Amino acid sequence: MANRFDAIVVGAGPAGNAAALTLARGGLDVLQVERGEAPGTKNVQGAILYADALERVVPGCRRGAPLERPIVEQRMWMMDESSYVGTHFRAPRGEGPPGRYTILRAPFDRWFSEKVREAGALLICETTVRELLVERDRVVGVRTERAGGDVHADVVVLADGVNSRLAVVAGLRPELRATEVALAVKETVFLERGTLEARFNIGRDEGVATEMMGAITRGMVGTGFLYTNKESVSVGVGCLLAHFKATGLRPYDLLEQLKSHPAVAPLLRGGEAREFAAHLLPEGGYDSLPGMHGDGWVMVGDAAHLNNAVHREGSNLAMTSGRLAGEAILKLKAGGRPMTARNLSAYREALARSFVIKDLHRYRRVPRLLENNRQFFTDYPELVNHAVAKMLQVDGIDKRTKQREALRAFRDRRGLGGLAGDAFKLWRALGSRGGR
Amino acid sequence: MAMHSVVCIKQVPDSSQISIHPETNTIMRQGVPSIVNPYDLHALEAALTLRDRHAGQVTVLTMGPRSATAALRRCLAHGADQARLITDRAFAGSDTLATALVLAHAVAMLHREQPVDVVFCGRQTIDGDTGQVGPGLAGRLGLDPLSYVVEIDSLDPASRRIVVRRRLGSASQTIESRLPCLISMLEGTNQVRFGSLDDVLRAERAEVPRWSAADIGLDGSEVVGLKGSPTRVRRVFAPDPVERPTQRLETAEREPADAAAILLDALARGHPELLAELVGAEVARTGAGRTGLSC
Amino acid sequence: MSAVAEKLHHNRYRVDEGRPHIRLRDPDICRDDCRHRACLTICPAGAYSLDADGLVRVSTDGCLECGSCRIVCAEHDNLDWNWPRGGYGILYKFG
Amino acid sequence: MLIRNRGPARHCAAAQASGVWVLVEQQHGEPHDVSWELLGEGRRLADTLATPLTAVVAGAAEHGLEAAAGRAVAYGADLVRILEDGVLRHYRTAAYASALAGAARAHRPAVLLLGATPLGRDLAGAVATDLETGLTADCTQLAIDPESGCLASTRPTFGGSLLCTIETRARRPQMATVRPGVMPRPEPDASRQGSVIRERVDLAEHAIVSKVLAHLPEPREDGARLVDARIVVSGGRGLGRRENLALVRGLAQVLGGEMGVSRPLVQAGWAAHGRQIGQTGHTVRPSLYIAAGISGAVQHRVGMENAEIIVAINTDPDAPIFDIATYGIVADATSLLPALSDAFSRARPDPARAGEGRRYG
Repeated sequence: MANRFDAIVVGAGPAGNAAALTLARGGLDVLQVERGEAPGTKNVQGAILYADALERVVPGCRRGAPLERPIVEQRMWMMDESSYVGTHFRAPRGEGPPGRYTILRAPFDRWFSEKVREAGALLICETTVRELLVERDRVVGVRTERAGGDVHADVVVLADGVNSRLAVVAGLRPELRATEVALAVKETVFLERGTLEARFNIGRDEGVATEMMGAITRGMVGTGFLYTNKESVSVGVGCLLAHFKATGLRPYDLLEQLKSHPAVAPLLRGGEAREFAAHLLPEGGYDSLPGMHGDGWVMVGDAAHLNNAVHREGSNLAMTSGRLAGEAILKLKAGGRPMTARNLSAYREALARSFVIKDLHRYRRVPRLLENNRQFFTDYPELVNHAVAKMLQVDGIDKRTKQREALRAFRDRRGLGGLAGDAFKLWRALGSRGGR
Repeated sequence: MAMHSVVCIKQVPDSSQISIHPETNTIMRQGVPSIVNPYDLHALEAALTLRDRHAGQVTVLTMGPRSATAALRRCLAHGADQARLITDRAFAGSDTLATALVLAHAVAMLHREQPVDVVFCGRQTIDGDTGQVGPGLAGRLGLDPLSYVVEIDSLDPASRRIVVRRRLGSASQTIESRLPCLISMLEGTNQVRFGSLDDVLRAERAEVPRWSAADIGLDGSEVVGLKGSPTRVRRVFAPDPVERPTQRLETAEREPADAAAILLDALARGHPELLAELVGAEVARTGAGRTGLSC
Repeated sequence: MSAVAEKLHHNRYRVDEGRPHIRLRDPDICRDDCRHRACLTICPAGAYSLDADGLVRVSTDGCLECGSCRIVCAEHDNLDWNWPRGGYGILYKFG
Repeated sequence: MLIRNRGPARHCAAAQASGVWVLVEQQHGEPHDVSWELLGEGRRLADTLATPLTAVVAGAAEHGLEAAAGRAVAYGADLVRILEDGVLRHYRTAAYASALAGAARAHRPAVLLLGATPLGRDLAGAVATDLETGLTADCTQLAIDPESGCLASTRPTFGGSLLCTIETRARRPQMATVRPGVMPRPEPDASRQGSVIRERVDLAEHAIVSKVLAHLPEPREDGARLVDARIVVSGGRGLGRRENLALVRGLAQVLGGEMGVSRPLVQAGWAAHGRQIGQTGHTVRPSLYIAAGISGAVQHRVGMENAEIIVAINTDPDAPIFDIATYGIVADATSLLPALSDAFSRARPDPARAGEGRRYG
């Protein structure tokens, strides 16, 4: 039985599922290959889902999908050793459906895969693709590890995650560098539902997302997070892999220190940690984007480094890229045109027109900025915490003197030039037009 | 002569992932996936090995909810040829005795489609049932029950003679029997094979027929489900923690021989009976004996 | 057993007995050429350790399949790094 | 292969049943220790129910069943029923199940206990099915429920993290199997009196399909002996060198116990997987567990924390193993192990009996 399909999708994460769903709905004969025991068993994320991107791929998803809690409060904490300065944005549920939900990736990916199966794609699990089949520089299929494991197709969609082994092994993209990825570790801590809702002051169907930065990453560039699920809390921290390598700090020690921070510990007290996970996140941004198409293949999601670290947006870029790749392939199929690199560039162009590349391009300087300016993770959180602490202390010192001292502290630490330089760098990376 | 083997399997929660919340003692079921009962995979491999030698067909059979189809597909992905799901609301709550009755009727139906030579089943399920599915099937269908089988030495389809080797704790037996028979494999004797790509594709494409109680001739006269089950769980509770007095022996800077002596003294004071047993001396027992070990 | 072992107890694994998916190509490179040995600290599962003879040992039983070791070892490219067989290795319950 | 109509109900109702039965498991004339432990437990249950305790001994003439019957009386049986027939020479599930179920149908015991050994588990499953009655396996506690008068059998469930109590309300006999070493063994009392009755076993050889071509006692592979061992000495990474494993084996032999290892040693190839104790190895419940050079990670603890007495030897005073050690010794195992072997050997009154096997099987 010659195994031949119109398209093969490698990987059943958000990107792979969005691509397979789009292709199957377009009437193509699709094979999706997942190496885990079931979709989701190999995928890790914070995890926040952007419902808008999913709605475009799976209309009406808010009803059926296993979503944990809609986010009604976003907290941003700048943390010192034992304190934090934070801003909390809380908006009661507006009329429109909530934009963001916390999710648990294992049940969510299983649900998403059910949609792909219902659309007619054939999903096989527990099957690892070892390499691409290439003939005369053209990808013609994949070789799985199973006996008689070769499968051919007109096009292969590479959605095999950040490590992107298939493309690296086939020489279609360079190996990742330690400055391009962040290593995040995470625990899922279970709490009795009432206790969780009381501690975060939320109702039954409300969630809180907390992003943290500062002393918790011990001077490394990185952030922490704390997301409320229905009966558990996802707590994690991630730093640039190059910084982990340079400092020799152990990831699980960093997580333990975060969990014991005075502002975090009371939220987790009495909780039962039932899973410890680790994952790499593409952090290189625009300048790390590899080639995403070629003769007989396209690359989507984390495999193509499509992750906007600044806004912690990964899954929406993944789903959008999967959908756009699917649509491009369907157009070529409808027109009877071959899956050549030139024809598949339509996918890359669609990406460029979408927010995906625009946002990445806008923040193209941020990765290098953060990598080389650790002060944003060390000096400023500390200075801000001290300044606010002093201002709030009623100790007979007049406010003007307090303000002068606070400013002097900033100046002593960074110097006038430094302060101006930092402000300019931030403006140029985040604020200026196009960030060229 | 092609052999037809039927392998009875069960979809069970992966009990190694079930944990109890330390404070509330409630059972935390989130994230506990369903798997094929590991004992049954040894039975499946034995059936596939038999098919390697004598050609024929391997059918996997299970009684359970609709979702148990997933377990059947995994067996097809290992290489089984076809699958049947026996599902009916009347079966809810069946214990192993009632389950054996339902499966016996299903095997009889399969036998009418294609004569069955060997029925394989796992010795028990990991949620520790009493392992009565095997004997129950054998009793209901008049099959010779061969349990704790390590290997099928030989099988002659013409004379219907089969020779197996089984291991019962400290004794190993070579047994000759007649087909049709029931075989339950000793766990750990084989490793289920990694299916080919065709196996996996076929498993995903396969249509898994479902049989109801009526389909297999169970018209409600036979008692199944909860009422057909003689045992009742009265209560489930957490074991009281084993309070164990812990004692650090002062052996700092002592020679090994002294440290050893200190341990023997401690045992002599704290657990004289155990010490006596260790040194093989007969110490007049005070009949106290050890209290039952709490789990 | 490093401190992380306690953390991995709750994870669900299916160990592919006898088929580790990550192997050291040449242990001598770790001992003689690699001065950094970042793998010993960077691995979130603590899979890399030094044995009595100063050789790096890797035990993939608790591997979380993140890929960090392969990237930080890029200098010597001394790791034969692969995914485990289908259905084996870490099986996340929540992810 | 048609569904055999099983005829009238094969179990009997609660009212018609009385008495506690215990199977004396024996193969080729050698009884298994668990039989005596169950007679001790059976005695307590029978006294609570104020009914006689009956031991059942099944086998062939050459197994010397009278000796086993005598010991059963010494261990508490009021009555011994001997099922003796050539057809029971070798253990065959169908033959033994038919004999035992037949006796139970004839005399209607209220409770029937078997050891949760491989033979006992296999036979209990077959008999309970034949009698269509309730069976609870691997029990850790047995009691009579005061209000219902039924046997309350408690066993681990959900992977051992919880216990559940199960009853067989309406049908008799109420069957249960119990693991060796769980119930205390009573003192044999040679002066006890008890009657012995020979039962007729109407079972023809031709009725039993399977024939035993060969029956050879076989040393049980590592795993089986380890799981039932009363004394276990285990080695961990703290031993440092593969050769030091011999020190662990040495002490195990002196104490007549079994050697275990922690996971890292199996990974390093120092010992076979069959010797591994812990989450992905065996679970043991010995009277004494000596942990030499084992840090005590939770993956190991779950395999041995139910040992009655734990001795931990480790150079690291903060090793987690000390939290559950009855006796903790901060020392280097490689020097202490030989000293312990000497100390225990010298303390033995009759050196010739060092390492004498504690039990059959």
